[in-house]
Amino acid sequence: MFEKILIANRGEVALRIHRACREMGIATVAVHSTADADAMHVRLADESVCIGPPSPRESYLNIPAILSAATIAGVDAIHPGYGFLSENAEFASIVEDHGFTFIGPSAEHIAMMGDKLGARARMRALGLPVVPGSDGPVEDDAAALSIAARIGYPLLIKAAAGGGGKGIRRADNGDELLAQIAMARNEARSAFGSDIIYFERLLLRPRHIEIQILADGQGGVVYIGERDCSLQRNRQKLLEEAPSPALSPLEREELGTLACDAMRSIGYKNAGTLEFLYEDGRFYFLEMNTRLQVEHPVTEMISGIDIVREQIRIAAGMPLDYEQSDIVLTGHAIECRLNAENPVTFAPSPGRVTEYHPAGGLGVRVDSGLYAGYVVPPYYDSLVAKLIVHGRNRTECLLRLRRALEECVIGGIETTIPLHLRLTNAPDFMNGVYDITWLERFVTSAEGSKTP
Amino acid sequence: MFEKILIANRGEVALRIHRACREMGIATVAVHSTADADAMHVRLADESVCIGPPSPRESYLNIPAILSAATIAGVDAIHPGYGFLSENAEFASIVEDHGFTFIGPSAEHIAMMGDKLGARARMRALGLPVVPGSDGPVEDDAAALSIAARIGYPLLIKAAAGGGGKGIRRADNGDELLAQIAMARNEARSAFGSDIIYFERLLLRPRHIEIQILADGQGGVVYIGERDCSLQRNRQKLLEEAPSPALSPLEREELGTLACDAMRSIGYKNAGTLEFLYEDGRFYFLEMNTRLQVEHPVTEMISGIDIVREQIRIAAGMPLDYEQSDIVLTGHAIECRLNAENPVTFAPSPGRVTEYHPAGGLGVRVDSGLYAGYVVPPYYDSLVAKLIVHGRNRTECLLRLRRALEECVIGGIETTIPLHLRLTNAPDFMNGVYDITWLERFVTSAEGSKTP
Amino acid sequence: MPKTEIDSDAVRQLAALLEETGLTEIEYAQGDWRVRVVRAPNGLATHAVPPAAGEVLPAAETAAAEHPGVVRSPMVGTVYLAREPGGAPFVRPGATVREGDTLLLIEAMKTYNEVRAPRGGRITRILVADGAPVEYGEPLLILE
Amino acid sequence: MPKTEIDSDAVRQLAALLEETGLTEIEYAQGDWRVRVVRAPNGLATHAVPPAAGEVLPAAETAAAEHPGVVRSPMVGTVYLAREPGGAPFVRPGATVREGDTLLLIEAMKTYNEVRAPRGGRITRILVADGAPVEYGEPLLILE
Repeated sequence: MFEKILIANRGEVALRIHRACREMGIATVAVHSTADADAMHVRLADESVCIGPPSPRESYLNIPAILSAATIAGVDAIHPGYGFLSENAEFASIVEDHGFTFIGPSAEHIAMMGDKLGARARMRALGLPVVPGSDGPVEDDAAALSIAARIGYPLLIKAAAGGGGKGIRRADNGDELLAQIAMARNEARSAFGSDIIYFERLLLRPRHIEIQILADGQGGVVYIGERDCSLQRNRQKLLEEAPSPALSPLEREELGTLACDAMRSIGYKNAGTLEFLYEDGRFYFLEMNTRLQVEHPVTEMISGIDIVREQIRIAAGMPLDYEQSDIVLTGHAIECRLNAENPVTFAPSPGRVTEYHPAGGLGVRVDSGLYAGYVVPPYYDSLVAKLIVHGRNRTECLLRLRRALEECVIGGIETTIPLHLRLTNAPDFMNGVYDITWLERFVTSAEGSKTP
Repeated sequence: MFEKILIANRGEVALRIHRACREMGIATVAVHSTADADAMHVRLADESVCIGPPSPRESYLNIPAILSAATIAGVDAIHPGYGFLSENAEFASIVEDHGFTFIGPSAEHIAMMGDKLGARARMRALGLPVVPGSDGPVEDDAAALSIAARIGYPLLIKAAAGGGGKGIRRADNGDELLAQIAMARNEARSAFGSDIIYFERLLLRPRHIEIQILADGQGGVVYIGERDCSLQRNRQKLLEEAPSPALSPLEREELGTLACDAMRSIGYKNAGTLEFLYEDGRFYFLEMNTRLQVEHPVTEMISGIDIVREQIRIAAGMPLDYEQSDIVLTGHAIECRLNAENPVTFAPSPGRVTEYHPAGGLGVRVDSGLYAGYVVPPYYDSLVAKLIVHGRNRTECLLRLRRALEECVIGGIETTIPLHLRLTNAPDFMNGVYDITWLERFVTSAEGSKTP
Repeated sequence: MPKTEIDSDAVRQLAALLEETGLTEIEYAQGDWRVRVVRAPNGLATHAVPPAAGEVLPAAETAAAEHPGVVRSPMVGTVYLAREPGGAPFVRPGATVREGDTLLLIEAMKTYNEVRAPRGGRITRILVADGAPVEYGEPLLILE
Repeated sequence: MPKTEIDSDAVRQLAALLEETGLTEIEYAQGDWRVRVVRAPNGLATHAVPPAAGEVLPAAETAAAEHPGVVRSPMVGTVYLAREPGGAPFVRPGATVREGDTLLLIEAMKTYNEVRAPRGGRITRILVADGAPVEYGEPLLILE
């Protein structure tokens, strides 16, 4: 097993990784920008190295600086967390070239899944259902029109090299199509350096459901149920739950088994998430994330499996010490993302945290690097805390969530706590009747935007 | 189900009860002394009533004041928590006489178990093993000597009406016996108003193991495993774990079944704890606590059962909605009592809490009414927080506990955190090799008393 | 009298010093000139928790609570200003009482407890209504 | 009225004394000059968390870090004071340098990066040892 791990990330996930290492008796090295010198994980880590100024490009995305720190500190492995360099194939291979272990999949698998178009074709070939689409790059306008006619409108124009919602445009008919294609290509070219686009049928009211898998690269592959991440705003997830209120045990098993077979056949290694759209009882593979996800705790709460610990064990070459039949999901879990944002306008709200009092008690977990006096820097993601609640069933979980939200105090900055409180009182959410378009409507509704 | 419950207690347990009520949609009324006006549970409760000055006798033990508050607030039921009036039979019956529901057993059962001597005889008759003893009051010195000779030395002289370690004396031979009896009778007379005493064989190296039961008074009785509370100092528990490192599944089932049968036959109703001494593979019934216990969370962590919620459901006349076979214990849990005391001298350390930062993350639960700026009053128990940690096995639990203790910050007052940190590094504790005499030796040892 | 000239620079300088030194208060005097700058510290107790719900004592009366002549409730219960419903109240605002005179009754557990005047004086205000619930220490009336 | 001149150093000195003595308030008067400094005991940010472990920058050098003439490391890496092991160092304390002169090398990822003098001046202190690891922004030497 590793003796020392470098955490190439910041914020709550850096703390999350530190905790897993601590509990495995592994020393930690925190690398940080000048803006994060006072961060909780930097204070708790065994060693810390400042690698650059606040700008992510010069710090958390600065590969030479991170590798120099790794060399100086003499670590065995590097955990990339999520975001930043976590899905950067080049980083993964450079890390390995320098003799460190990258706690994640092979560079090849990162690249494979990074090419959304190729991944879609690949997974389709491996038996996963995909959204009807162009099944490949769309060349000229003539081709575009005929392909679109086959798929049917409305459809989405997507950048092959895209991600994070960039370079995605909608066309409702042939006239719109050509205009939108032009704009999509421009966006894609500037954002990703490639203007290759493809089409996808637009599902109007789907749910976002993702399968969590663990693969040891030695034949051991399991799925740990799904997460329902349909509550999104601008394609940003705000609240996630497991299991999904919409999925049947049979559907879960079918989809999970398909996902595991696909992972086994490509020889995938690490934790991973396969994202699907779900509409009218049918699934459509969207893309795969080859890293830890923000919402992994809900899966941990219902399965008792420490996903970060498993990532580290797998990277150390240890096989999974359980099989699919050993995985038992109990109860229900919900995660609320507490962002440093105005709960109505979603304007960022960095600054000094004057008071911090997390909720406690039975079934409540808080993952956060906040503390009284901490200053939330303006340079990074606005996620400052995750409130995760577990209950024996969804109703108990919802009531506990409301109770916990009422106890949380984060003073000095604005957070999304009031929005989550309104959510827990919204009938649609209480009944689990929502899709990926629901939250957008809710936050603009009187009910969703009224100040509590 | 009740609509409004009065919480007749203070501190972390009052908050614990408030949380359970909140999650059941039940309104709460906090009654408090003038010293607790700023307590967390008072702030979170739906209503609060000040019932008297700091002195417990005039506030938390003031039955008329509590009942007046209940009447004024119009509550349906009263939860006594632990300590204070929780095992006061008179209070239980007065509460019921005034038309409120007492969330606990009948006054008869409280009285039955309050009489340690009678309870011991009763349980013995119901098939529970008890410590060899006088099996009844010891009349005169002549009787004392002959009974002692039969039991064998060393033995304990105990007050029939006793509790909390008061009126207990040890005799190693006949000469000591008579002198100690005289003193024990005096103590007992002044402490409990009765000088009736009895003898018990003194076990030299036993473990303290207690069985948690739930009984709905309608025939439904289950045990939820045991807790090992052998780590005691001056008969005060400091750290508890479940399951016990010493118990076998077979022993657990045998003892649990015996306990359930006894409870069923006396028609007990409420949560309850049967305390045993365990030595050389044999159990000896000590006494039964007819209330919620401080250490109940470790049982909740491994069973997923909310014991306070169950108390409330039972008091509302609802039957248990599961059977023994439905109760599955998973993993291991440890609770650390964080007391406002010097970790070496155990001198109380009340005062203003300047910083409060509880541990977070996977498998960590904190039950505490502390917050930054809160003033720990000098009038009450020194327990200010409970850190409860769960892991898939005892080793994982221990490593997580150490990690969590390192994260806890309670500034401005002294706490037992440093002692717990030393405990988690003590080989005997790590190996689970300890008995009720171990902690006393540890805290006086260099290892146990060195400042970290 | 001429308008006071505020030395803003001095105040700004002290404010900056507060920030720099992490102090929460600076009082500065020179001759007859005197200034005091304060910045509330982080994590003040009462901010770190939600405000108390269902407080029994209304804010309006907190002022009266500070009054030196205030007579407080010795117990939790229900206040009665008269011996029987609709009867004449024991005391009215303006009334003069002697030490030991009954001021009002507090009913707790079906027993009526007389609250007597701790000293002679004049009733200037009665702070509770007939039949109102009171908690321990709650201001009942003001006796001057 | 005349503008008051704030004695900032005196305030700083008292603030430091508060810290050193653990006091929460100091009142100090001399003739008609009077100052009072207060630090509220609770909620100081850095106290609410465990101190940073394994800090790379030793406390001794924090003073130097404040020096106006400090030259900081532009990157994480290993410092070399000479071109080759045992060779003559680029600069020594007391040496005078012109803008652009090489002061030392920082090796990162097997490449040697020259740290050049941002301006002409005299080297008064060298704060790092040959072969020592440095983090971004760490003081290397003082150029006056």
